[in-house]
Amino acid sequence: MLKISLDKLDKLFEAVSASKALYVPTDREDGGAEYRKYESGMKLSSALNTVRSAKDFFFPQTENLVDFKMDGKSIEVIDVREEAEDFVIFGVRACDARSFTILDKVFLAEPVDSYYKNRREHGTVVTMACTRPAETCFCGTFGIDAASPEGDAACYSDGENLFIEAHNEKGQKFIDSVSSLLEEGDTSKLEETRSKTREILKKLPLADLTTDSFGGDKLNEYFNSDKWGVLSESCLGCGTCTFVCPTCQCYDIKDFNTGHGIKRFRCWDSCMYSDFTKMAHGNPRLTQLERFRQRFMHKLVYFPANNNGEFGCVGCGRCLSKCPISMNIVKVMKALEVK
Amino acid sequence: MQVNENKEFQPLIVAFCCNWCSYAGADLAGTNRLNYPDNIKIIRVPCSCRVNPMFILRAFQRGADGVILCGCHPGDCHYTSGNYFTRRRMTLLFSMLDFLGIERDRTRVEWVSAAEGAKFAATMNEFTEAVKKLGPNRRLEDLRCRKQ
Amino acid sequence: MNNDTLIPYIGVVTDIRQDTPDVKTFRVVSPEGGKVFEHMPGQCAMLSIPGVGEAMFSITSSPTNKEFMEFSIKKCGCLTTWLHAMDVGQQITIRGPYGNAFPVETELKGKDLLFIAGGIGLAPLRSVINYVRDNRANYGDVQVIYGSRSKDDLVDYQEIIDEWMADPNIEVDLTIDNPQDGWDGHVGFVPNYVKELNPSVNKTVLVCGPPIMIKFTLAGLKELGFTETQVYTTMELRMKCGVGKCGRCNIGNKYVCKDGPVFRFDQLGELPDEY
Amino acid sequence: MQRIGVFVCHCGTNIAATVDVKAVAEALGHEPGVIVSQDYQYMCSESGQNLVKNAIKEHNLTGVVVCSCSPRMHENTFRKAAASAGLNPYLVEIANIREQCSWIHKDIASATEKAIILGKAAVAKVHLNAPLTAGESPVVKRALVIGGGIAGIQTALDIAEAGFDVDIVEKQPTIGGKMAQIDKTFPTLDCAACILTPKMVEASQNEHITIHSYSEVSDVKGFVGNFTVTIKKKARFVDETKCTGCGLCTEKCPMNKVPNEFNMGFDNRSAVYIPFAQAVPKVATIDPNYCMMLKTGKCGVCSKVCSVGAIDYKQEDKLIEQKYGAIVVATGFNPINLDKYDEFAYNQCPDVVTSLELERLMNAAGPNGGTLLRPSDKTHPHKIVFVQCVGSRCDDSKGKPYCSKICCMYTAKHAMLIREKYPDTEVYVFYIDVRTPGKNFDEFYRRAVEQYNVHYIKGMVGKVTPRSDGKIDVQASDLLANEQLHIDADMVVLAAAIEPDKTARPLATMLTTQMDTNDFFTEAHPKLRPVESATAGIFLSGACQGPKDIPETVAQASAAAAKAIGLLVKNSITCNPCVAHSDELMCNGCSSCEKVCPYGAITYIDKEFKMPDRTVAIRRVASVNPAVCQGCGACTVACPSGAMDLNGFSNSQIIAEVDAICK
Amino acid sequence: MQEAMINKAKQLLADGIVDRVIGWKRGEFVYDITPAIFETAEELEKDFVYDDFTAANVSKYLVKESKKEGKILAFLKPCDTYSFNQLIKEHRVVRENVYIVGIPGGPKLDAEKIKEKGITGILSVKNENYTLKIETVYGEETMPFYEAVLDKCASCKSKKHMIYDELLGEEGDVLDSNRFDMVEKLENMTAQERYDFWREQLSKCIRCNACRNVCPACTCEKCVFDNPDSGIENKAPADSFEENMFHIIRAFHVAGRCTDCGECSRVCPQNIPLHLLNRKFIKDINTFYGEYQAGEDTTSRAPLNEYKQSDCEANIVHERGAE
Repeated sequence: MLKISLDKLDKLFEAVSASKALYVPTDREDGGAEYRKYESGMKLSSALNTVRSAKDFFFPQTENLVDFKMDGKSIEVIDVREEAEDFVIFGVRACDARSFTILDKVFLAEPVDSYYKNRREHGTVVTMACTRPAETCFCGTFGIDAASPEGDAACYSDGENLFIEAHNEKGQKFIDSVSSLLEEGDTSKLEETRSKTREILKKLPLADLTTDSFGGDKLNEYFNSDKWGVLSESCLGCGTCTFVCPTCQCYDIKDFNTGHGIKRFRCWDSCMYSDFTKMAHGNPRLTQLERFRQRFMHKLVYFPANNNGEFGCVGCGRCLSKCPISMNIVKVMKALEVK
Repeated sequence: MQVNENKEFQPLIVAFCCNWCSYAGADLAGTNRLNYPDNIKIIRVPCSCRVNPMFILRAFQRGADGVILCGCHPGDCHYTSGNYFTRRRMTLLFSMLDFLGIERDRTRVEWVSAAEGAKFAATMNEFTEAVKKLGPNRRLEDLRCRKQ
Repeated sequence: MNNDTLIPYIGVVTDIRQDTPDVKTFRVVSPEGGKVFEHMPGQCAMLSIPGVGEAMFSITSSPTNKEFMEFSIKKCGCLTTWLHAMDVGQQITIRGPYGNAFPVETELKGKDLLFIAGGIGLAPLRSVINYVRDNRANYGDVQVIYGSRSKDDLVDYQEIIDEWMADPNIEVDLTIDNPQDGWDGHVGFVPNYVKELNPSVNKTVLVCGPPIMIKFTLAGLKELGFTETQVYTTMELRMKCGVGKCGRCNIGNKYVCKDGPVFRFDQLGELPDEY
Repeated sequence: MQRIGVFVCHCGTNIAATVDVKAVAEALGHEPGVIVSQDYQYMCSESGQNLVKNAIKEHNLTGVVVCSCSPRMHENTFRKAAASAGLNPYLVEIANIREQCSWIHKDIASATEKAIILGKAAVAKVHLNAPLTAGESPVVKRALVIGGGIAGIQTALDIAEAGFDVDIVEKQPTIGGKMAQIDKTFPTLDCAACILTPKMVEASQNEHITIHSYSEVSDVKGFVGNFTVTIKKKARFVDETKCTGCGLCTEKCPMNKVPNEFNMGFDNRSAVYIPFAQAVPKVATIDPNYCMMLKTGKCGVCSKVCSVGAIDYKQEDKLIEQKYGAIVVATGFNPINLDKYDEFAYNQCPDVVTSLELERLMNAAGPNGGTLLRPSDKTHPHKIVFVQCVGSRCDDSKGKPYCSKICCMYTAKHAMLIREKYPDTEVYVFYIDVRTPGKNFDEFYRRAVEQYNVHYIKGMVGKVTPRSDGKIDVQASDLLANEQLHIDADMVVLAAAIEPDKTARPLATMLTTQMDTNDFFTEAHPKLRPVESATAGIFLSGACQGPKDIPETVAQASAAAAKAIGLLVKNSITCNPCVAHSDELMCNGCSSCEKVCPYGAITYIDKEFKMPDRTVAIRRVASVNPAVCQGCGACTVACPSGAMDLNGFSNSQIIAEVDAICK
Repeated sequence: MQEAMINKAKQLLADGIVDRVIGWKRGEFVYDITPAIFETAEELEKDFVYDDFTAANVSKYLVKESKKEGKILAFLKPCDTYSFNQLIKEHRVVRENVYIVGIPGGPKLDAEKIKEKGITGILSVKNENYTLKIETVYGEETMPFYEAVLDKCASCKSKKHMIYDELLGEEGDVLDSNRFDMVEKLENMTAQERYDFWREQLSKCIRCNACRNVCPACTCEKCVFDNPDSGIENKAPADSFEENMFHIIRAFHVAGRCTDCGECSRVCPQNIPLHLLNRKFIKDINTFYGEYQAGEDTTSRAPLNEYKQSDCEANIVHERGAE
């Protein structure tokens, strides 16, 4: 496999960022990590993952869809779409990498979402295998191997060198573009690291969690479960879980009057919000119970029902550490589970 | 906000005036033909205490460079106590804006009675000058609303 | 870049008809004339006034109408109030068609049809009824049972009188909730009227109206011997995208905007009771 | 979607000279929802109003914007016009392009641009205007007049004449006020008492008038048409219903060395007293500060001599609560305190007196029976110096900035009367200006100068020094002759400035009416509504509004009465519909709004709500009494949830204006 | 303490004094503790937890819970009692339906702070003489207790309970806290520095509304930011202005009502120091209008709902220091 010494990583970044935008996870002053556009001198974060997921790159929190100009009785529609520029996201973890295939199932299904597709086509996802998974990780539950991430190209570190391999043409192109910096390397130490990581993964507290009792055919078992009341009673109805979630993709479309035109934009929305399904004459999800249920039913039942058994969760663990009241999908799964 | 390369910066200033004192003071300034800059655009409110901080922020969002609030002198409120509440609210709001690094000279409260047409005009002249010196409001604007 | 379904077309309102005190029917064409797009009976479109709002409305005109589309809209919120205040010539934005349609070319073909509507619920069925009238040979008996609060609340009353009731090939039964001067027709609620009329159980039923009416009508039909597989209805939930992506109009794993709005009752029965 | 009409007024050239009105009409015509946009010479004229009315009918308008003068001027005019054309009057908005645009700007281009922006703001606002219906509130057919001087008496008589009950509250034991103390009136020189006392008697005898003498207003609640006033009847220790006013008690009272305030302290009265012979009500009052019985429990002479047993030492202050539809303030004036005027030796020398004191000294019912004698030695003064503007037209903090208006004329009157009665007395008047605008006023003044040879000297009196020989040295400058004068006067009369009565300020607070910095009540409009206060249902009569002479006072008193009658004849009044209202669904019941409401218009009720999960919950929610709310909007900002909003000035309306201005 | 609380709760349930108990429920890990309602002794035995990680303020739940039938037992830390008092003042809770047991408060621990040290795979955390012994899948780690204390506890204002029916443990005192230090530090910066600081912080906001939804002062039936009719409704930080608007207005709405419980900053997934905005208002109110701490009592008027004729003029802000 091709490799580059870890201490030459900045050379790699320099080379990539010279021709296109490169985003790498970096540490913030307050401790959290976030993706930033690479600039010289920037250090790769040592954190396991970023606070916000990587979904922003393809499905940003807000984006302008279309502009309108109103004049008297007439309306002018202005298509504001522009061809995106090529970019590379480096260091995406296995869980987030899988989230893109989940988002693809939504946005690339007919009718294709051109906004998403545009970014997706121009973005190259370079993943990074995990070596120090956290207690909140449960990607294994969804069949994700943290030591072998998906993505256009994947990177693995053995502590000294970074190994890189392409998974598809886009990834190969990326490798080709920096090939001068890479050399063929010995992967024996890497294999050792990876098997160590896999050992750790097995020891994680959530390693035993399985999806066996969930899936598209479990609608009736779970929808009417009496557990929802207790599970949802402390839910604040905020959108933290949905906004840090790499697979949550619900959105709202709103108009903003700038004073000299209307901007129609879409923004992330949360099924946890009370007005998510509110209509002029009623709301099918009246209390937090229904809204809470919707989120987990969607990930564990509805999504697999519509997508050949694929779950709407990748086990990244963000909601586990960020929920203000520490209620999360793991607790829900464990409580509901009918073995 | 209007910027023209050849012209000096002309700030947009929103003035909230209470109906009983300051709006009447503004009328008196007009009756007496006391000039003040056309940068000032007045919005009539029944009492200065009607002005919600959200109106002020909204004005800044939409491109105002300064916001001034005028009401009856303390003790002379048509509604007895409205301007006392205004005073507390605005003191705290302005202090907060200052805390966030928004130039504090973009905001002001002045008490102008119905008889103080001259004071109204002078205040507006002075405030316009002060805002002019600060230049366009950049720290609390909404880029979406900026004129192309 | 290809057109995206989220970017709407312009529609021009060329005619506005006051149907009832709170329902108006709007005729919409493209600025160049003609229909903005083709649709099948039961499908919907997203209408919007930029800056005011966007919402899903059933297309009430029949696809057989080649000149224009019509929407019967009840005034109930911000957008609809705005639409009701429009003048002819106003442009709106329109995108669609969205959702499935009544299976007029498949399951319904050759069947005896019974349409049951209450109030504004006639709007989605009108499209089917006129489609069926225009392709009369393809269908068996056609019966329409339509009721409203009062005579004034009957949507498209003029068309019902002038065209449907004049059409010897369909049977139209009207009812209103309470007696009223100038009304010598039937008085009573739709579900009861259906039972009174005792339609043949061979018919395939298309029902639309307020939830409570649908509920009782369905129960009545079952009493008469109808099965759920014979009855179709159309649903309405809050929608934003119209294409099953924004994530809010789902009933279980079905999206009303994409998998609906037309459902057969046996299909609905498999879904959670969350609508 | 709204159908809005825009009407741009030229106001002759007042607007059209600096604002391109055609361009304004043209620009506003392109605003969303604007169906018609026109300009006209004078929109407020009848034909202008007809233009508006016709457009409303023709175009079926749902909103009207008039770009014209200040809404304080013609908002009502156009609202009425709209109403007569069938449009709800509150769907009219005014863009002030005269006072706040054309009159203050010179550049046509920029003034026009600003006028367009102001017009756009009004259009944006009117989009969100809701038709408002003014509520009705019943009118209590009874008026309260606060103050029983000539102003109060005249107002009360006029209101009573119209057939309405009216109460007079007078803090003194008798009505009559300052006029009762005056000797003669200018410019006719007829006797004040002769013209006042019949009115006092008339007031006391009028079946519609109730006089609460020796009483004060202690609380006012409510609003126009429906005030609830608490009147404190101070204990006078005499049963008014029994006392015949025979005066025996006043004669027998052993405590008879009480300075007589009616005669400005020049003589004495007893502790039980009737202020003056013609007092109304003619009832004795015991002065608790001097009465031995009340102070020590020993005496009781008056009680013994009273044949009708009217004396009641146990009497206490009594609170009366009464409802009124209208309140007229007639609290009058007082001469200012001259303690600070050391240069005039007012406190050092008894022969330096104020004009009002001079009135008593010259009055036939006064301390000297009408003979003018020096207070110090009861000798006849031969040289009298009048000093004008003592405390009036002062820039310093000692005095008042305004002209007291009556001094010039009463001084001329005094000078003339003295010269008439005592031709051997020389009279000097030092003045800054002599102001005589009034019917027969200047003729009167000229008679004093020409016919009575009063020495009018334009100049300031610098210092008044009492001399050991009893004379008073008056140092003054003659500005016309440009020389310093020394006059050895026998008496000096100071024309003290007049100021509102001290009770006016707390009263204004109770009434929630406005006052100016000098404590004069502020009229609703200085030109057009001079006898109304800005607070509905409160009217102003007499000198409480500003310095006035008697005819002016009486005129204003009658005018105030007419306004009050205009209110009282209505069975109900339409309330200002621009009041706060609370959206119960959003209200938290937190009480913030209640705390900032100056009118107590907000109360809380526990209301049942159907919760989203179909349960019923009882929630505490705010409820605004629209008749009490005055529409200040303090509550709307105190409310964190935005449940509280203000009709006519709603959050969304103001935001729309902000947006339009910043567009 | 946990034992004593469980016993107290069991006893009160058994005596029929309360019908329910609101407390905290054990999670998957040592730190992911969820506020929960317990109805039986068994539930309490099984899941009730009170330890160094039970930081959540349960007062806000009482808005809803106290309106239900029956009485609920609430264990309130000193800081929580301020919040509860303020809710009483604003008529948001039914006092009679709540049985309050005052319990000793923090300092509580912040799992994020442990993770910041690079400690991951946490299996257990033990406090041994103010040194945390942390067992992880990667071996045992240690760190000083105080370095893992929640920010809100590090600047604790009071260990005294403002309201309770019963007290477990010793009553503490109102502390002479250093809570305004950071506010002061910011005040002493230049306007540009302050602007840069807040822009950096607020630009992280993802408008998840966690700060608002957890805030015991934000109990509006409908928040203005959720109300399309309010004119300022917004769902996402579409422009930097929207974050400013949201956080300024939110801070203003709770000004004079905020009890400084620090929950807003604790729950912020982006670690924005939102409590500084609230503290700025508290500090200003103290300076301009006299010391006032919301939640100390249930009767005093909030500073923004009263006035003095002698209040300072708004230009005091402009006269303060140089830009």
